[in-house]
Amino acid sequence: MNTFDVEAVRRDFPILERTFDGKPLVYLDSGATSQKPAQVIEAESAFYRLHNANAHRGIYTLGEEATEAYEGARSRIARFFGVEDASRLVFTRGTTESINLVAYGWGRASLGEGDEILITEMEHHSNIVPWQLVAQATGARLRYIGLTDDGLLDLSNLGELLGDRTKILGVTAMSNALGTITPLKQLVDAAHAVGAIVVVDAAQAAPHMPLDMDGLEADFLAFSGHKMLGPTASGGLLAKRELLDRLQPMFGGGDMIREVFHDHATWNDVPYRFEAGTMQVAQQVGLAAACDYLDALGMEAVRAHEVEITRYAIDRLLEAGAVVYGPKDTDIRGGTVSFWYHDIHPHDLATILNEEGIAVRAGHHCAQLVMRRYGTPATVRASFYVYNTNEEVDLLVASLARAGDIFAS
Amino acid sequence: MNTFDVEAVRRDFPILERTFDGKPLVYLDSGATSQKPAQVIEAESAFYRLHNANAHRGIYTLGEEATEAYEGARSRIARFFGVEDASRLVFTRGTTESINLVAYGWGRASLGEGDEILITEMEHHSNIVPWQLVAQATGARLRYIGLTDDGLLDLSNLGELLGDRTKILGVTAMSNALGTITPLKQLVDAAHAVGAIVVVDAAQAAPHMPLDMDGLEADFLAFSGHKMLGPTASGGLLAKRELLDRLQPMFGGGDMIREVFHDHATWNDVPYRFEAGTMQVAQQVGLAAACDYLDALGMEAVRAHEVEITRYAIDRLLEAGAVVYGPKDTDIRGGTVSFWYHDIHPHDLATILNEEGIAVRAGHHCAQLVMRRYGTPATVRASFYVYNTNEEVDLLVASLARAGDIFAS
Amino acid sequence: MALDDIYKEVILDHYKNPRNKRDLPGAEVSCTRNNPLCGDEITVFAHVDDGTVAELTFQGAGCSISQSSASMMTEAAAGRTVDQTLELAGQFRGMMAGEVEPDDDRFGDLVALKGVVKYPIRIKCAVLAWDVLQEALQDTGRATGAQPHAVG
Amino acid sequence: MALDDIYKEVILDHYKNPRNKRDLPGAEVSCTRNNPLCGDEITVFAHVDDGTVAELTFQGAGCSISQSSASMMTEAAAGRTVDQTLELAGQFRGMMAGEVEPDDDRFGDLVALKGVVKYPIRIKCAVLAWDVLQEALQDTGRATGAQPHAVG
Ligand SMILES: Cc1ncc(COP(=O)(O)O)c(C=O)c1O
Ligand SMILES: Cc1ncc(COP(=O)(O)O)c(C=O)c1O
Repeated sequence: MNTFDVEAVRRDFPILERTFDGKPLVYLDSGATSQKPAQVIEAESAFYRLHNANAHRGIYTLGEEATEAYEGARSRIARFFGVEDASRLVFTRGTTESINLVAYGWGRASLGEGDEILITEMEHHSNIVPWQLVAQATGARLRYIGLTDDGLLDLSNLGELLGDRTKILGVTAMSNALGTITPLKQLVDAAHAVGAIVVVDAAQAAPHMPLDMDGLEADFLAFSGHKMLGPTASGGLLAKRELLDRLQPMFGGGDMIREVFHDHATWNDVPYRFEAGTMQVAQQVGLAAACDYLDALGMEAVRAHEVEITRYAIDRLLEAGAVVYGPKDTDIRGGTVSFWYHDIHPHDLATILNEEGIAVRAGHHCAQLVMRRYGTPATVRASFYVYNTNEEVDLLVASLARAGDIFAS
Repeated sequence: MNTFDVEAVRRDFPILERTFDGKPLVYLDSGATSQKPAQVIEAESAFYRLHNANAHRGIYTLGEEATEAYEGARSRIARFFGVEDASRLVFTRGTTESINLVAYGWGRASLGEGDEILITEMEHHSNIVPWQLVAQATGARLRYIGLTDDGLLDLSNLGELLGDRTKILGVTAMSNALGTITPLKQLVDAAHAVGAIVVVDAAQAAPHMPLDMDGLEADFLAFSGHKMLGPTASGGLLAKRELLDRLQPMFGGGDMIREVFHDHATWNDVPYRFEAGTMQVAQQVGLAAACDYLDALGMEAVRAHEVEITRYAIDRLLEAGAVVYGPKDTDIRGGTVSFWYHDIHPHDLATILNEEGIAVRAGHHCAQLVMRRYGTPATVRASFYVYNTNEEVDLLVASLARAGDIFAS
Repeated sequence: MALDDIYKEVILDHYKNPRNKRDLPGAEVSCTRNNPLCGDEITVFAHVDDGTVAELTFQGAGCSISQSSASMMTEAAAGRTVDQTLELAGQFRGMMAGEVEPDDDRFGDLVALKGVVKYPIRIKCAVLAWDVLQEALQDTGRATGAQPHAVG
Repeated sequence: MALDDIYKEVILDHYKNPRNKRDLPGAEVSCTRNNPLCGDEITVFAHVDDGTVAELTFQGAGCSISQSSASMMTEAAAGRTVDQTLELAGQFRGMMAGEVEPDDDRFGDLVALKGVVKYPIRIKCAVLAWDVLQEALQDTGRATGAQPHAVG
């Protein structure tokens, strides 16, 4: 698609027909979870209606169809990230489970006293708490890359933070609280130079910009299907193949084993040894349909659409007197815009916007370290996706004025 | 419902309209995963079309609807097991994840040298391998309750196996390889008498018979939604409330925390502290619809229907000269019938049955210890559910004869 | 307009001009709690003298609902016995659950919060201060309050 | 009837009367592998002499496809050089992927397994013996074979 036809896109999303007290839904919380196009909803339910069986287990035709659907989804989703070898994709419920898998299967299994894990203050709790637990269990030290006043990673002391002791670098590709796109390639190169592996949190980046797993040379990359038009419970962990061979399984159970004896078991091949028990088969099939949908739009076009709307939103918000967090330059930020309007508490603002049908998030966005860094307990966050329009931004800004009236009175 | 109207039930399952080479699907693999009624498929997709948002996060109306749907599902599903306090239900992807949660959060957190974990040779790998990993990590000893020649638990030496050192008893409520219903209440009482907690694997029992969590006095009970008419990725872990207060979280991440600092975090309330990251919201909503469906049929009626068909199937199979594993008495077994027909290898038999549209499972059913106990690498397994009929059993038995012809030639 | 139900003048007044918002040196009782969803935080301090809440103050940060509720609470509860205060907390909770008809005499300005019932997700904001107070009074032994289950 | 494609007489014959199904004392090369899905298991033993597979036997248990394939393999591969054997393995795999047209001369009875291509899930059964052989020949150092990643 050359020009991005947002009206055509909107027609694919049944939920956008919802109204609240007569006011159409203005959904500006795609950073939390995206809405789903009819194509994805249908792919998941068609699986149940036509091909449902347990994957990898049945010798009968239906079982083969289910296995093909599931493994076909694996190939399709891996390809969305430029990965041809589907065995490099481990299915999980999403980013949080993916990062925990690395934390258990690599972090706990290999770190010890004297080792260091380096993450950033920009991380979502899902890329912080698992490493705190690893540090507590192993004696490794958890360190942080700080933030600049502009909402960027402060790399001025990277040489001091990243060294021979650093075994793992965990970093988000795009901040869910600030919108910041991080200089991943530079960080990956620096980490590899000291022998650390890099775990990329792509929860926010994957839905919104082209990502090339191998171009980045990331070691592990975690993503959530539900944020990229896919069903809840879909998502995965991409990895370099040789690292998966060394990763320890986290869960024991069915399908991840080769043989089970009374006192021990042997593991199945990669990636199956990481997928214990019945997996989210229908949901990964739905996510494959979401990848089809996004690739048909073109991830460059998706990004361009969001850059446009984000530029417009930041300009209008600043005009209206809002304080916008994170970088203002759309070259280095995504469509997640955190702000304060006057001194109206984010909760109050969100409640008032909701009366106009506008759904924004108010809170710490699972990024309390970011909030603390910028001295606020919470922000309002508007986050944009393929179905949002500049008119929706206008509505948002007009409603801010109304909130201002209430609190000025 | 007083009389069980299987034809009415069948009309609710769209997949039963499938044919293979003109032959209607005869689905006899519900032990692996059940088919889904239209009501469940619709509940999940209606959530996406109408109420999709991230639960527990949004201040806006859609977010409240999503939270209500998700927490409403929690209450509904807990009630299916007779549990009124919904906070006793932790959502997971299914039985395997649930058991692993106990293995990590209780087993690894509290066991050590000198402690013992007692399980049975009848367990599914999902209730074996997690405990092997606990034993290896903690130095605890893993012991087994053996099996009798009839496919029952051999409790003759229970007094020797279960003692002060036993900290955890893991036991299935119904065997997926033999059909055996275990004497749970007796085992729970015996375990509690020595101070051990009991982890019940209800993957097979929950779909097929009434289960009363508190009547059983089970400490933890794990189940899978996909086996009880629900979506893939739905399911959970039920527990005594005071045990959840002591269970350690397994995954770190968003929503499971109260506050996050650089070096540590504090936990959210039970059960949220066990639900890190975005959960399978739409799927649990679908599972709630499955509970509605099953309760409308009545679990006593479901069980009675399956007893009838199982009785019929065992009689016909024995007549045909098949060797049936596990107990023959339908009072102490469910509708999962493992057998050998003459000396035709289960794989071959399954392939031949598949030509008639019959879907049975052939293999070790993730129960290699059972297979080894009875000296076979695999069995054919037919497993019945609400939509199966005696006519389907007739078709199965007629097709066996055909397989006999091929291999006799 | 529905918003009038929640953003009443008296609420905004308590929010902008909170009563009894200060530390209370030598308080026998104090407790801090936050709302994990949003980060609203309230600390309550009380002098408890012979079974009576002699003095009650708070500190905190958060939205208009959580902060005005705390401010109103300090006015409504001070001077009551501990038992009376806990009873009032129960009645306030009942009002926020839509189960108890508020009674102007006992509730005073708190009656204004009734409109929040229509905004389910904000109810937690309104009751936060009461949670903290209840915990503080039930648990006079602990000085630093109710942070449960710290890691490590 | 489609089943004729898979349960051909020659397959059933090799299944019921397996060739070279025995241990091979003093074998330079041996390897065991199973199919985790179904538990089929094959062990391959070979005398490798001066780069040639001088003698080839197997042991195992499983379905007609896995066992007949092993039996046919021992006939087809014995006497070839290691390189020729590995090449044959590649061609057999190609046939089972539907990519290589089988050649009667080289394949002998193995041609009969072509019908299994229509039964995707059974293809693993047909290639199991070849997986084991390939692993055994590539990896003459290891005696006990290819059980990967044992726990503990
Ligand atoms: C008795 C039993 N336990 C555990 C499991 C594992 O359940 P799931 O694959 O849904 O995690 C199964 C299903 O295969 C089972 O039958
Ligand atoms: C940057 C980032 N990381 C991790 C997560 C966690 O993703 P999930 O909740 O899908 O596990 C999120 C989403 O909330 C996110 O925005």
